[in-house]
Amino acid sequence: MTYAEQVVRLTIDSQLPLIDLATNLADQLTNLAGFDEDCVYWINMAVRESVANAVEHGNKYDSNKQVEITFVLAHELLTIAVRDHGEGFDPASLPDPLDPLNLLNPAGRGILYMRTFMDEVTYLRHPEGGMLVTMAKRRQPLASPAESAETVAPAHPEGGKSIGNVPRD
Amino acid sequence: MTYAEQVVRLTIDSQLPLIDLATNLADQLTNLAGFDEDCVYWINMAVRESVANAVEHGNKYDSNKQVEITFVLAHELLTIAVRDHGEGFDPASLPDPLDPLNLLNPAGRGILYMRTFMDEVTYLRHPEGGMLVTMAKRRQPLASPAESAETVAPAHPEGGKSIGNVPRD
Amino acid sequence: MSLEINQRSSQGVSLVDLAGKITLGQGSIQLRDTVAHLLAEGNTRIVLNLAGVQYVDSSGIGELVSRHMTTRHAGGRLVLLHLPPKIRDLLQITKLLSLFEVYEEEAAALASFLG
Amino acid sequence: MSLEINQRSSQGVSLVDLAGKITLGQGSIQLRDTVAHLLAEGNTRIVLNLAGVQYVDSSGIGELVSRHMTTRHAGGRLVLLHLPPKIRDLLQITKLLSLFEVYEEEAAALASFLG
Ligand SMILES: Nc1ncnc2c1ncn2[C@@H]1O[C@H](COP(=O)(O)OP(=O)(O)O)[C@@H](O)[C@H]1O
Ligand SMILES: Nc1ncnc2c1ncn2[C@@H]1O[C@H](COP(=O)(O)OP(=O)(O)O)[C@@H](O)[C@H]1O
Repeated sequence: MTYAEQVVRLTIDSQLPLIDLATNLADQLTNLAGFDEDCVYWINMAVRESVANAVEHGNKYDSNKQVEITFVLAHELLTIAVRDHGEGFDPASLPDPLDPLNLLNPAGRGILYMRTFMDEVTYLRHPEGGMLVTMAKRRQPLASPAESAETVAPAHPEGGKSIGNVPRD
Repeated sequence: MTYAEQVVRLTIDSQLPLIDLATNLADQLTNLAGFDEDCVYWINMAVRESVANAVEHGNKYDSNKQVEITFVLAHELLTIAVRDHGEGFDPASLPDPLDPLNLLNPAGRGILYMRTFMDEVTYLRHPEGGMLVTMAKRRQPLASPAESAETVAPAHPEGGKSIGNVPRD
Repeated sequence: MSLEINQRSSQGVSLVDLAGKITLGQGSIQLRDTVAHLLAEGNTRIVLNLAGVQYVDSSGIGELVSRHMTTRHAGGRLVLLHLPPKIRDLLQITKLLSLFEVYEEEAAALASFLG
Repeated sequence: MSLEINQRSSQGVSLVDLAGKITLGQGSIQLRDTVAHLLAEGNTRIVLNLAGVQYVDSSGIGELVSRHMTTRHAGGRLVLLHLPPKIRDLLQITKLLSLFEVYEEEAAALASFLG
C-alpha cells in the first residue's frame, strides 16, 4: 500500500439488488483502511442507508438514473459521497424520528442512523441537480510509513463500542 | 431482479492493491448473472489481467490516472470494458507468447488468457486518449421472466469445462 | 434469498425463525407477508426468533415496529427472541427497545403467553 | 499477505509450501525472493508445493517459468507438487506444462532427486 490518497468510485443503476455492490465495496475499503470489525459493520450500514435513499427517494427506482458512490481514503479520514439525480430535499424539514409522536412510524430512521455511525454527515443539493450526501469517518492514523496496510492497528484498538453516541436509556 | 440491462462502473486509482476491488465486483456480478463456478473464476482472471495491464502498462502506476471498469449485464451477454489513460498500443504488434522462441519469456501471456476465457476481446484506442479493452461473455438466457436471478440455471448446465479453447496436448 | 423464514408452532404459539438480512425490498416484504399470513389464520401469539439475523437496516427496523403494531391491533402479541447485539443497538438508538418484549430463552418467550 | 510461504527441508531437498495468490506485485516478488535466497545458500533442489494456491495470474505463471529457469541455470532443479487443476489449465494454455516436472505425491517429488 502506498500512502497517497486512494479514490474509488462505483456507479450503479437505481436497482435495489445493486446496493450490495456498494456495501461490499465499502467493506473491502474499510478493512483495507484498518477499521475494526464494528466500524466496518456500521460504515456498511451508513452506506446502505444512503445508497438506498438515493435509489428510493432520489432516483425513484428509475433505472436510467445512476447513483455514484465515491470513497476517498486519506491518511486520517475516510470520506464517502453518495450522489443521486433526483429532485433533492431539505433535510431540515424532516420529522424527528425520536419525537414520541413519530416513534412508531414505519420509516424515517435512515438519516439518524447515518449520523450516529459516521463522524460527520452533510447534505447538499448538487449544483447540477440531485442530492449529494457526504459522510466522513476518522481513521486511526497509520503508525509508520514502513508498515503495510495489513499490519495497521485497528481504528479503535481499545476494542470499545464504535458507535459514537448511542443513547443508553 | 428486473430484466432491464444493468450497468455498473468502478473507477480506481492506478494502484495494484485496488485491482482486487474490480475482481471482487466481477465475482458478484457474474454470480448474479448465473454463471457457473468455473466461468466466475475465469472471468475474474480476465478482469484481473485487463485491469493490471491498464494500471501497469497504460497508466504506468501514475496514481493521478484512473482506470474505469464498466460492466454491462444484458439478457444474453456480459460485457466488461476497461479504460486507461495511457499512451495506448497496437495489439497486432505484440509477440506471440506461443511462439517457441517466446515460450520462456517472463511476461506477455495476459492478453492470450483474456482471449481464451472471454468469447470476444477487442482493443481500441479511445478517441479521448488511452486504451479501451472490451471483453464479452455470453450468458445462458434467463429461463422465464417469473424466475428470480437466484434460480437461474448456470451458464453451463452440463458442468463441462468453461474454457473455450484450451489446447490439449 | 437474503432472508430465510421457517415457521414452527408450540403450545399454541407461532415461532418464526429468521435468518439472513431484513433490508429494504425483499427481506422486509417477506417478513410483512409472513406475519400477515399468521394473523389471517388467527395466530396472534408470535415469537420472532432473530438468532440468525446478521443485518437489519432502517427499513427492517421499521418493519419490526409495524409488525409489532399490526399484531397488537389484531388483539395479539409479538415478542422477540435472541436479539443480536447490533440489532439491539439499532433499536436503542431509535428509542424502540422498550417497545418490544425481548427474551433470551425460547421457553421464557413461550411461557410469556401462558400468563 | 496474499501469499504465505513456508519452508521445510527433507533429504537435502528444499520444500516450499505456498498458500494464497501468486499475482502481479507482492505475490510474485515473494516467490522470486524465496527462490533467490535458497539458491544463494546452495539449495538447488527445490519442490514448490502449490496445494494451497487458489489463484495465479499471468505474472505468477511468468514467475514460475523464471524460477524454473533460474534454478536450472544454477545447476539445480525445481519441480512442482500438487498442481491445482486451474493452474494446470493456465500452463497448458500457454504450452508450458511440458516444461515442468509435476508430482502428485511428496514422496515421489523427493525421490526424483535421489536418482
Ligand atoms: N437522496 C434523497 N433524495 C430525496 N429525498 C431524500 C433523500 N434521502 C432522504 N430523503 C428524504 O428524507 C426522508 C428521511 O430519510 P431516512 O431518514 O433515510 O428515512 P426513510 O428512508 O426510511 O424515509 C425520506 O423519507 C425522504 O423524504
Ligand atoms: N492497456 C495497455 N496500455 C499499453 N500497453 C498495453 C496495455 N495492455 C497491454 N499492453 C502491451 O501489451 C503487452 C502484452 O500484454 P500482456 O499479454 O497482458 O502481457 P504482460 O502484461 O505480461 O506483458 C504488454 O507488455 C504491453 O506492452
